Amino acid sequence: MKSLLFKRALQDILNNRFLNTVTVITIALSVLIVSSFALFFTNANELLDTWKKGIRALVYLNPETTDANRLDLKYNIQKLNGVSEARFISRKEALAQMKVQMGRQSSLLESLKPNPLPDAFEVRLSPDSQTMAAIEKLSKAIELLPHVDEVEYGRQWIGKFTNIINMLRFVGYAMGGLFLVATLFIVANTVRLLLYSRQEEIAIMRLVGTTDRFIKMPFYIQGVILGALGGIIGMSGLYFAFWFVSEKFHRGLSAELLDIHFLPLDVTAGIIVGSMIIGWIGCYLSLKQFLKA
Amino acid sequence: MKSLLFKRALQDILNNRFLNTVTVITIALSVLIVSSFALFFTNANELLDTWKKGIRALVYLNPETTDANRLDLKYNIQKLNGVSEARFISRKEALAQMKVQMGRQSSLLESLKPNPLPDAFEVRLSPDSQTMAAIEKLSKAIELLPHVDEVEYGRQWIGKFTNIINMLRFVGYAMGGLFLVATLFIVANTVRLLLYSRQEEIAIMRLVGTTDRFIKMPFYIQGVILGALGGIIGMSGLYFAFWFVSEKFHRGLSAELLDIHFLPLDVTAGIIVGSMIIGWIGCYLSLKQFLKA
Amino acid sequence: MKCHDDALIRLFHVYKRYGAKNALFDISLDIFKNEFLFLTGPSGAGKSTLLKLLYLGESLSEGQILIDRMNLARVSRKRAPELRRKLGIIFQDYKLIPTKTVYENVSLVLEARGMSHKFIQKKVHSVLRTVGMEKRKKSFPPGLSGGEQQKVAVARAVVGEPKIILADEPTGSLDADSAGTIFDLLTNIHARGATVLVATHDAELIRSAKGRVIQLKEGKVVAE
Amino acid sequence: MKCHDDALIRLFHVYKRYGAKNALFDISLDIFKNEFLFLTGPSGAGKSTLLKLLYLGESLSEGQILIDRMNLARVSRKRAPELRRKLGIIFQDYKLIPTKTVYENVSLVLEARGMSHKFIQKKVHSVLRTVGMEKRKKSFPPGLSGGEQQKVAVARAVVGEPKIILADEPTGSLDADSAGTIFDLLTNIHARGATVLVATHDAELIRSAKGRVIQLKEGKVVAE
Ligand SMILES: Nc1ncnc2c1ncn2[C@@H]1O[C@H](COP(=O)(O)OP(=O)(O)OP(=O)(O)O)[C@@H](O)[C@H]1O
Ligand SMILES: Nc1ncnc2c1ncn2[C@@H]1O[C@H](COP(=O)(O)OP(=O)(O)OP(=O)(O)O)[C@@H](O)[C@H]1O
Ligand SMILES: [Mg+2]
Ligand SMILES: [Mg+2]
Repeated sequence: MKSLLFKRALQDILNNRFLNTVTVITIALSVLIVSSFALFFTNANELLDTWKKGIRALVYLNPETTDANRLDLKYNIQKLNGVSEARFISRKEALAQMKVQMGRQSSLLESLKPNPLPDAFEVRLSPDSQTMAAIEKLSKAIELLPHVDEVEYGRQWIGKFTNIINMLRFVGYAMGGLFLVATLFIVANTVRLLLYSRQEEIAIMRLVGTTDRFIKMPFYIQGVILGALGGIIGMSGLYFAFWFVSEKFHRGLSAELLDIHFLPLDVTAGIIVGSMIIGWIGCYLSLKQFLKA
Repeated sequence: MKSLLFKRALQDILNNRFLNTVTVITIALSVLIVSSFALFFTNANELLDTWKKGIRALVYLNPETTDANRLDLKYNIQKLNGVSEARFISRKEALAQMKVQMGRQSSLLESLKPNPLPDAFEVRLSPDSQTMAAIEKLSKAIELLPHVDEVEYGRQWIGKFTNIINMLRFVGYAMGGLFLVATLFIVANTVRLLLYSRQEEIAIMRLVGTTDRFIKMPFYIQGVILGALGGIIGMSGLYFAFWFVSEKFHRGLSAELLDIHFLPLDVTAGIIVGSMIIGWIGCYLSLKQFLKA
Repeated sequence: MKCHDDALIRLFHVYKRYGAKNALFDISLDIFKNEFLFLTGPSGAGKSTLLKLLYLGESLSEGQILIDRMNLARVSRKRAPELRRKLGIIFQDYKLIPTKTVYENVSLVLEARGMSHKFIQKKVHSVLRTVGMEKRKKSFPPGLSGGEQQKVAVARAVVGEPKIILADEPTGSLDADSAGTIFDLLTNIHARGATVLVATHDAELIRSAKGRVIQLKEGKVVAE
Repeated sequence: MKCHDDALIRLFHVYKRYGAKNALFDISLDIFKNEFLFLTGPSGAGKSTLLKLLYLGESLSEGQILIDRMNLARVSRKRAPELRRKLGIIFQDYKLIPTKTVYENVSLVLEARGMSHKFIQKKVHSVLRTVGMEKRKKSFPPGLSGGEQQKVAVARAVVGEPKIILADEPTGSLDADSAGTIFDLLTNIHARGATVLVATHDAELIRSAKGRVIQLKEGKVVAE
C-alpha cells in the first residue's frame, strides 16, 4: 500500500513533467536565495565578531599597587558582570606593544629610559555586553575599585562601531527573515499554482467516492519529493558557487583573518528538510482550498 | 479597440482573482528580495568606499629637504599614475596627530623636546588603484624620487583589507546577480503557471478562428499589469522596511560615519519597469509554448 | 404491495434554486429497491440537477432526501465518500480524468476502496471487455471518440458493483448498436439487484425498456 | 450536373493514423457548394476525426485536402485562423470557455473579426434568441444543462455566418423539440447558401432530412 502510494506519486510527477520541473526550479532557486544569504550572513557575522572582540577597556593602575593588590583587583574585576577576561599588561609589555604599533616612528621611543607607562589590565567584555551602555557602566564600576587610576575605552569610536555592527546584524537578520518568509510564500504559492492544474482531477476523484485521504496522500508525497529535489538542487548550486568564490579568493586570504566556511552539515540538512516541509505546506494549503467545497 | 483590450484584460484579472493575487504576491516578494539586497549593497558599498579611502602611503622626507624641493616632490608624486592626492604633514603636525592617537599614553611624548619625527607626505590613491599591487608599484616609484627617505604603507594589513573588501564586493555582486536571475525565473515561472490554467481557453479561442495576436494581447497587458502591481507593492514594502530600520537606528548613527539612503528614484522606477517587463516575458514564454502547436 | 419503508431513495418536497431560478420545484418521490426508473423531460428540465442532489454534487435548497437511511439534508459533507461508494454514477459530461489512462480511470474506484491489486486487475479488464474498450485501456481520454469516452464512463460506474446506478444520458453519444450493449449492461446489473435511475430524453430507449418513467418539466414532475 | 471544379471541399486519398491505428483510411470525397451532407457511422468510425482534419484540428497523415482552394496538407499553421473563419464549428464536446459568459463565448467570434461593438451586440442577441438561450446570456457554461451548452455551441458556430458549417453531433444532448429547432436553424443557414456537414449517429435525424449521407466504418467509407 505504501509503495503503491509512492509509485502513484512518482507516476504523477512524470505525467505532469513540465509543471513539476517548473516547480522544482522555483523551489531550488528559493532555497538558493535563502541559503546563500544565510551563508553570507554567518560568515560576515564571524567577521563582525572578530572585529568586535577588539572592543576592550584599559584599566591603568596606581603606581603604588603591590603584586597582592593586583591579584585582588584582578579578582574583583573578573567578578563584575559582563567581563569575560582581565589580562594584566605590565608597563614593559605596554611599551613593547606600543613600539610595534608605531612602526617606523617607534625610534622616538628608544630614548625614553625611565618607562613612563603605567601597569594596566586589558579588560575584554563578554559577547552579550558589547554595547556602549554596558562598557560605560562597567568602566564606572571599575573606576571605583581600589588602586585603579583611570579607565580608558575610546568612548566615541566604540559607540559608533558597535552601533554600525548592531545595525548590520539587525539588517542581516531582517533581510534573512524577509528572504525566508518571501521564499516560503513563493514556494507555497508555486505548489498551489501547480495543484491548481489538478483541480479538475481532484474534483472527479471526489465524485467517484474516493476519500480525501486517498486523494491527498499522493499529493503530499509529491510535495515532499518536489521540496526535497528543489532543496538538494538549490544547496548543490550554493555549494558550487561557494566553491567557486572561495577558490577565486583563496590565495589572497590568510586563514586567521577571514576563514570562510560553508554552512555546517546540520544546517544544510535542515534547509533541505525545511524545503520538504514547505512543499508539504504548499500542498496542504491548496488541498484545503480544493477540498473545502 | 485599445480601451476594449484593456477592459478585457482587467476583466480577465478579476475573473481569475485568486490566481492573479497569488501571482502578484509572488512578484512583489521577488521584487522585495532583489531590491532589498540592492539597497543593502549600495549602502554597504558606500561604507566600504569610506573605509577604503583610509588606504594611504606615508612618504618620509629627507631631513635636508628644502621648501622648494618639497614643492617639486609634491608635484612629482601627484604626477604619478594612481595618486589622487598628496598632502604635506609637517613633523609638528605628525607629533600632534600621534598624541591624539595615543590617547592617555600621549603623556610620554611630552618629554620629547627635539621632535624626532620627519616631515612627510600622506599619499592617497585614486579609487581604481586601491589594490595591493598598485600601492606596491607606486611605493617603489616614489622611493626613487629625490629627497624621499622611506615609504611606509602597512603592507600586510592593506593586502588583507583590500582583499576582504574585494571579496565582499564580489560576493555582493554575485549574490545580487543570483537573486536577480533567480527571481526573474521565479516570476516568469509563476506567470507560466498562471497561464497554464488558461490553456484550455486559449486552445478554444484558436479553434474558433481568432488570430494569435487577438489571443495574446490581453495576456500581455495582464502580464504587464501584474508586473506593475507586484513591483509597486514590493517597492512600497521595501520603503516601509527601510523607513523602519533607519528610524530605529537614527539616534545612534552620526551622519558622517554611515549615511544610509533609499534607492534613488530612477532605480526604483527602473525596478518597477523591470518587473513589468518580466511579467511580459513570462507571458511571452507561456504563450509561445501554448501557441506552438 | 410496496410500502413506504421499502423505499431506498426518498425525496420529500425537494427544492433546488440557483439564484432566483427554480431548477427543481417541490419534488416528492419514492424510489424502491431494485427499481428501474427513467427520468425524462426536455433540456433544462432538471434531470441532471436531481441526480446531482442524490450524489451530493449539489446541496438541496429545501426539503429532505433519504438514501439508504442517510439524510442528505443533514449529513456532514465528510460522509459524501461513504454515500458515493454506494452509487455508480455516469455523468452527462463523462468526467474522465484526462491525464490518466482508461485503465487507471476505471481502477481508481476500486483502489480507493482498498481492493487487492490482483482483484482490481481482473475486474477492470472484465468490465472494459463488456463495454468493448479493453483494447484501448492504455489510451488517454482525449484520444478517444465521444462514444468511446462514454463507454469508459459507464465502465467506471459499474466496476464497483454499486447498489444504486445513477446514469445521466448514458447512451447520448452512442450509435444504436453500442447503446444497446450499454443498455443490456444496465439491465444486467438491475437483474442482479441494483436500483437503476436513468436520466434521458431518448424516447426510443424508454419505449424499448420497461420501467417506471418520471417526466420532469421546468423543475416539476409533470407525469408519472 | 455538378462537375469537380464546383467542389468546395475535396479529399483525395486521405489517411489519418494515430500510432498504428488508422482512424481514417483512404478517404476520397468531394463536397459541393451548398450541399447538406451527413456523416454517419458507429462510435469510433472516424466522423470527428474527419471534421478535425477539415478545421486543422489535426494534421493529416497522407493525402490531400482542399478547402476553398486552400491546400491543407501544405498550408502553414499560421493560416489556420484564416481557414477557421470560413467555418462554423459545433464541437462534439461543445468546447465552451468555462470562465466566460454565454454572451462572451458567442461574441468572441465576432470580436476576433474586428466587428463593431454595436453590430456584435445585435447579432449575438438575435442568435441567442434563435437557439432559445437569450435569457441565459449572463450564465457561465458550467451552470448550464448539457442541452443548454449545446445550444450555445450552436449559436457560436452560426453567429459569424460562415460559408461552411461543421457540426459534430449537434443534437446529441437535446430532446426532440430542441433538436428540431436546432435542425431548422441549420436548414435555414443551408438555404441561405452555406455548405453544411453534419456528423451524427442519429438515424432519425438523417431520415427526416434530405441530403447526401456518407457512412463511415472503421475509418473507411462503406456506403454513400
Ligand atoms: N450551477 C448552476 N447555476 C445556475 N443554474 C444552473 C446550474 N446548474 C443547472 N442550472 C440550471 O438548472 C436547470 C436544470 O438543469 P439540468 O442540468 O438539471 O437540466 P437537464 O434536465 O439535465 O437538461 P439536459 O437534458 O439539457 O441535460 C437548467 O436551466 C440549468 O441552466
Ligand atoms: N488523439 C487520438 N489519439 C489516438 N486515437 C485517437 C485520437 N483521436 C481519435 N482517436 C481514435 O480514432 C478513432 C476515430 O475517432 P473519432 O473521434 O473520429 O470517432 P467518431 O466517429 O467521432 O466516434 P463518436 O461517434 O464516438 O464520436 C477512434 O477509435 C478514436 O479512439
Ligand atoms: Mg442534464
Ligand atoms: Mg465523434
